[in-house]
Amino acid sequence: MLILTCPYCGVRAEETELAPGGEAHLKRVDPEGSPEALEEYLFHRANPKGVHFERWRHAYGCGKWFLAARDTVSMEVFGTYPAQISEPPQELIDTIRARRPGWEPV
Amino acid sequence: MSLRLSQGGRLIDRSKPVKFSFNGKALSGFAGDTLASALLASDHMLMGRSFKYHRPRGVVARGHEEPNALMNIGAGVFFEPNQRATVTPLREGLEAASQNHWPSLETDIGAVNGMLSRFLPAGFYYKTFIHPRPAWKHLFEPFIRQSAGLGKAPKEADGDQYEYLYQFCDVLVAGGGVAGLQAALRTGREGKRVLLLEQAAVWGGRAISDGDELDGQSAEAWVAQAVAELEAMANVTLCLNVVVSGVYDHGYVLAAQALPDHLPGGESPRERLWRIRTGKVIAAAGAIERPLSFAGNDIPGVMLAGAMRDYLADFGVVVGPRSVVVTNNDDAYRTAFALKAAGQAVPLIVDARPECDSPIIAAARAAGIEIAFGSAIAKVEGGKRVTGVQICAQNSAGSALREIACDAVAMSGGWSPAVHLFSQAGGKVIWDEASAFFRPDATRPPTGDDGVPFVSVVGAANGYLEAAQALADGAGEPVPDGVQAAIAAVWRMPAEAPAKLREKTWLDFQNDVKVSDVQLAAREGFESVEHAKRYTTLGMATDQGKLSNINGLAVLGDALGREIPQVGTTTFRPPYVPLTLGTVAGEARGPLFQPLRKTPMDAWHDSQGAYWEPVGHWRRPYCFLRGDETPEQAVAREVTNTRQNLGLLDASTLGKILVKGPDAGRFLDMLYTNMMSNLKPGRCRYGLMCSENGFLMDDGVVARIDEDTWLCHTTSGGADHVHGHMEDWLQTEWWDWQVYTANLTEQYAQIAVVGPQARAVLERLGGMDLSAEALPFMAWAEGELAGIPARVFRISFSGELSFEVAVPAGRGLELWQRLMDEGEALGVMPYGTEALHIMRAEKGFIMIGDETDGTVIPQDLGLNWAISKKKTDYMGKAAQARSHMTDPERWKLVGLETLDGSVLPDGAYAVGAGENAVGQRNMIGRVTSTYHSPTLSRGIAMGLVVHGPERMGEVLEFPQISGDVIKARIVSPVFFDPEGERLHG
Amino acid sequence: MAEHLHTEVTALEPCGMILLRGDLEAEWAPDLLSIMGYSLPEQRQVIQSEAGAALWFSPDELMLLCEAGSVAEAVVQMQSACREAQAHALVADISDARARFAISGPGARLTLSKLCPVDLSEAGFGPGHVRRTRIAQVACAFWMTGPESFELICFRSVSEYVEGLLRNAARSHMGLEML
Amino acid sequence: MQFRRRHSAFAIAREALRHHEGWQRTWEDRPLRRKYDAIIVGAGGHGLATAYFLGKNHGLRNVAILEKGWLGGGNTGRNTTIIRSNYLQDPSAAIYEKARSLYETMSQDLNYNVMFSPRGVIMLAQTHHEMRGYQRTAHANALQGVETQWISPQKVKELCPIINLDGPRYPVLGGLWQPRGGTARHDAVAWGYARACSDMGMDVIQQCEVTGIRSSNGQVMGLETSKGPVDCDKLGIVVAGHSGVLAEQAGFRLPVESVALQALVSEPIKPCMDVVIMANTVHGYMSQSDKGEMVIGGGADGYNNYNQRGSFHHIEETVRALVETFPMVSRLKMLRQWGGIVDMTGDRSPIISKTPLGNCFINCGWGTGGFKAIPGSGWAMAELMAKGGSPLADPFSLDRFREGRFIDESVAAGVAH
Repeated sequence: MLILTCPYCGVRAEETELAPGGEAHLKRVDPEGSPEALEEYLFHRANPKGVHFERWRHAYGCGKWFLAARDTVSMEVFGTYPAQISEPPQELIDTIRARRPGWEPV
Repeated sequence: MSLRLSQGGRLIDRSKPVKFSFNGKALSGFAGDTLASALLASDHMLMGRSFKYHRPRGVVARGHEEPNALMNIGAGVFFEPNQRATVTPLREGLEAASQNHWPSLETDIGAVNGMLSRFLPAGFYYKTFIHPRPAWKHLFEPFIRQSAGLGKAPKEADGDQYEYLYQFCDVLVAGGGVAGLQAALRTGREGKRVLLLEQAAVWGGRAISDGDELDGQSAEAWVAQAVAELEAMANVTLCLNVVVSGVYDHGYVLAAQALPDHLPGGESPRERLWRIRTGKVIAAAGAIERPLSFAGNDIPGVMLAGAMRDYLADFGVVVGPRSVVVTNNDDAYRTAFALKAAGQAVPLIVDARPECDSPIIAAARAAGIEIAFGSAIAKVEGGKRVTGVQICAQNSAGSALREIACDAVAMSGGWSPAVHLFSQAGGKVIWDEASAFFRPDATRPPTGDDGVPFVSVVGAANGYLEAAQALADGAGEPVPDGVQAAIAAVWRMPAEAPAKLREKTWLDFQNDVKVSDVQLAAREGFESVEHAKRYTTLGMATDQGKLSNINGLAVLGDALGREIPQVGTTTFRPPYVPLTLGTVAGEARGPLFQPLRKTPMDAWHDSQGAYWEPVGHWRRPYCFLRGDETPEQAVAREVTNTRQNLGLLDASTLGKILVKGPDAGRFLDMLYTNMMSNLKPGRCRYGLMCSENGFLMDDGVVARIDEDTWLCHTTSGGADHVHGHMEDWLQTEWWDWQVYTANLTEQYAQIAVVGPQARAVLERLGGMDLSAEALPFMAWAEGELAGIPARVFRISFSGELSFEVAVPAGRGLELWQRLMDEGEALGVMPYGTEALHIMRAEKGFIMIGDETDGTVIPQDLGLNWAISKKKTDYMGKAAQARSHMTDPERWKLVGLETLDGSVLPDGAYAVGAGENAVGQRNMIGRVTSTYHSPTLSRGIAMGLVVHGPERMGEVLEFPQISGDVIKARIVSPVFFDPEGERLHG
Repeated sequence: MAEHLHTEVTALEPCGMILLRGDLEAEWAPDLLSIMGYSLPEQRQVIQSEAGAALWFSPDELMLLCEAGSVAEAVVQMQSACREAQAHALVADISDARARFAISGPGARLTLSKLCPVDLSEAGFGPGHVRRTRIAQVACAFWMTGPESFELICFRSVSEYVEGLLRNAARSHMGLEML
Repeated sequence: MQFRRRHSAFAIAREALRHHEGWQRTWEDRPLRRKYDAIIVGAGGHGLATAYFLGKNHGLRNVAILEKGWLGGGNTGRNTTIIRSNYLQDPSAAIYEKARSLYETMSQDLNYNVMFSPRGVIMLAQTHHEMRGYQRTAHANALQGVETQWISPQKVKELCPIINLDGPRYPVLGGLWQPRGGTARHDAVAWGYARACSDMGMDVIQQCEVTGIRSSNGQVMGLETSKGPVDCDKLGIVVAGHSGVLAEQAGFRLPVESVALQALVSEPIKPCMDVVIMANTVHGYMSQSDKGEMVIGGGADGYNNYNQRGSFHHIEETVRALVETFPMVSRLKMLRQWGGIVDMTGDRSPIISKTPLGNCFINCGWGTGGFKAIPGSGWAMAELMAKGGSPLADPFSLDRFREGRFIDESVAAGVAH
């Protein structure tokens, strides 16, 4: 039973107040994109044993989507951040590096 | 025999007798008794039958770890199987019955399995019952099922209530023994928010029964003082009768609160599930005593030494008068002292260790108790109760040196720290060679959401078994060395026991797993502890291996020639103690099972014969039954009346989402396949929404409200999903677009007023000009109807003249009632969802969920007209260009008419010639919607057919499950009024 | 047993409710609110003013409560004020979309603690706070209207379910006397 | 096939006379050799079945099955043991029916009693929509050679007397009945296959982790393992939730996400339920094991997870549904809950496919429905590995995602458990 802090309303929300939304920072492919790019966008997912960037919606709260960096094995949450960003913030990257020496963003 | 002594028993109130029954026999105990103590007090040592061999069994333990004394309790709606007698508080009128025997506890036919036990070793069923094939299902399996199982299956719904409770704290202390109390005192004094939970009805754990001395005072006095101090702290909450059941990720803890004062069927809940979120967990769950493995160690009268002490101290109950103590450690000596002090005879302490010394051994010698070091029990004599023991040397094959007549055997194989809570959330345990147990590895604890350890363990659970040690560990102080002599890692007695004895030496009492079974598993290559456990079922009984795990591991290690740490340990899974399913379900039963969404007109519908249909969480009238009508008759009447006169549909469940902002048009152009930005204010347009995978997801009418505002209607089931979908894209992809949305679904009641008389009835209400000129088809207007503020949309899903009127939800019923009143003269009738479906099918309109199933794209449905050619992009456009989506072989929408006018069955498939590569009949199409059309008096259907639109007039074959074939002709999906003339009234 | 934890659950009459979506940090926001007689609440706060309560719902969403009779006019007024200020905002009358309940008495906190995954201790939640969360299986929002009383709102369609939950949870607090 | 020692009642009687001290290892413990014709990574049910059929159907016996932990220790031993083939889409119905039919004779084929119990499976319809969906499935099944029937609520009650037909919310409207579906003893499936593979001369190697995949010119050459390097001509990756990790070693990505799926059992009670019931509207399914435990399937988490725990609220949702559907379970007790890591694909159907790496094949993505497929999956994977193509496997190839050629089972209102 995870607990994640919504960066919009500051609530430490438990999982039942949230809706999971899959991998974060996917790049939408429009009709100009190649079939390979489209397949990648629609189906290929990072599925790491370890640090994962993912989407959550504070569905039973403020309704906002936010992003989280979480370890898929230990469940450690390195941080949550607003969704209006196309890459994880540098600060968070630094935090993860400090906690997981040797880890590099893909 | 077992009996109650004339004095003693700190937990019972001898002034309050309590009547109960066991197997129909009236008995009596005292307030404060458990069922087990009360049964022992009346010489009922035989309490049940084992799982496999139906061996007679008595109580072994004091608490939740009890494997044998499981009872059927209560009757009717309060009946409960498999209740542990050791933790069932005795209450007036309690009805208990023992389990797993026929015809009676004393005489059990199933015991024949025991005589055949030689032919039924672990895993025997994998090796036999193979031939002939049907025999497994018809003969062997029914027999095995009937002889397995424990308690009876309840027959009725539960007569009690349950509920949840959310709690939050900084520190959760699980266990109110000495170490737990100390930990709560320490963290409480630091000002933390502390929650201290104890599974028993009293504080202090074992210390009081054991008569320990703490900080120079009696345990009783120490505990009372600690509890008083904790109760005085505002930041500490203490609660008894709450068992911590599981520790989960991120500091989530489940605990079950029993309410001993609850009366069956009473107003309070029977149990309450606490859902606790805590910063830290301090597990102080104590330790669990292990049995010793010797032949006949399951005969009633053989008990754990600590349990025997507890029954004496807590309830004044003994199995006696002669008890032999058998042990591999110092702790069991206390049982000998306690029994002696109560006037019982202890003819011998059988100590498997070579001669050793410690204060307690010295005290035993001083008290004149005979001790036989280096000795073992070769065999326990007796059947349904112990009559004596044969003593042999531990390092022997079991030849008896002497026989001692006795009534009871108190055994102790040492204690195992209760590491469950630590292990459940991912903590690792480590083997402590000197103490012969697994203890929590403080360097590998479970970590929380911040990556920091959040579970620590204190006291006996942390491997500090002696009271003085627990006291220090709980306080976070350096732990002094113990004064007891070292335990000997004796797992089987005697060491060289031959097969004949090992086959009568139990490891897991309830599941009837013997030493020989584990050895067999090892021999057959089930070397991993998980394999051995699954092969033998060791540790899988209702005590979840609390008594048997370590002994089983040791025997396995022995057989494999490996040390225990190399054999490994199994993972501890929640719950710590079995958890009532009703408690897990909480309040969600009956009317509270799931939310039921009701429209503002719901009560009216209910009073007018609504035949309900669940639609998502909504309930909607499928039809309105009049008199003796069947639903089919009602639906036909509703369709006919709507087409001929006037029908009303409660359309309030349709989603209504307001989309506003400078970029709203652009946004909707991305969301819908067709163009919405060029819709004119005051006008409506039907739109399709696809997923990024190209599949049709939702549809509905979009109305443009003003320059920068649109109102999007969605399907009833789709409102929340579509709103979430919009917010998703706005927040996470196009966050710089200036658009706000609001889900106004529940703000409005919406009524479809349908039929040739639709305009007439609205005009009677008065207030708005709804003439064809003022409100043409696919336009909307705002105003007042019957004095109610309203928006009127002139749209039609039935092909009839039709208006959808939206008013504030609070006035929906008023409008509905007015329409019924004014419409009476015009032939008004309400109609339900099925009439709606039929009328749309007669017109060839698709329905999301019928014509679509998550694999259908708009192009399949002939909806290309609703896909903008001008737009370079919309959700799903890229996906719709993939090869499988543009394949001309995709099945396309057509109408289907049976040749004989009958109704095609739901879901029927059309077949082509031959079979596919895996031998299945080739299918060339399927029915998506099928109805009897009251309007056309024949069956009509829509379907998807390969090359369908190019095959008009062809006849397809639809085989039935019965094998019969129905023939249907491909026709246009528009069955009725193809010119669309009726729209205009 | 636990009589001292008595809890009263009351279904309340409808009142006016206005949804405001817009950039609450924009200049026009406090002005608009003050014209209407409201103050701008901070994150997760409710502020009671002469016109009624203003509840913070999200960084770009407020709910304003008012008398049932004055909501229509207030909405029109706010919409035109937004237009004048050229503010990108959405104002809607949502008075009919929700049901309201009062939960009061010494057991009020406990009652909600059985249904909502929220720390309802005095340290965790107090007057002036508003919390959007779930109550059992549906969405809700609540805030305190007095030292021992809460107001809770939920969607209209599930009001019977929520009322059932509240009455059920308020029935008996046996065994919770120590909390 | 020939077994070193046949199991039978006679064999047990013989051994009983010598206190069962004459039994031998179920599968041999052999060292890893340098080179194999084929290596299967993953000794779960699917991996072992693949090896078994490579040997039995295609004569390939120089085969090793490598297992990081202990065989059958993943999802094979963590599921609710339901076997059914009443799927809607042709490719699914084909492979699951193949599997079901192989289960029928598995005990005899393997000379190991896997306790296949064809007690029948009912999928309840509790909404009109669900009813239409299952009627569609019944029609499709009739053409696919899968024996199913649409049955009335009364018949449901007859088959399962403990059910509450008149739940106030979702009265039972009927059910899709597959009389020859049922359950089997999950561990025995793995052990039986391991024994048969071992008896064919294959090496079952436990505690052997693959640390790297060697390739040359786009062809697989061999593996690096914790027990040393090994060469192979063909490689089959059959590691369920850990597929992503192996695929990364092989240099390709998969449309797969790993999540925790939970299950629980009650304490054992006397027989009260002779069929398997699945109630998808309320998300609950239940059967009773031969031991008497009520075996209950829970939901899957919506987030990536490798820790085999999962979130408790799924258990609560499932238990609520069951208390509503079978009110008598309320006073039973949950004995044990656990989770498994399941691999979910983009269309929730499995992948049995060639990969971008030559002679490297993958079998994964069974999501919540793997156990019932084991023999069919092994049959198809073995054929694909041996022949380069398989009518059963071909529709489940990786390229379907690029083409948009989904095999979506959720469309029948049923979920793929």
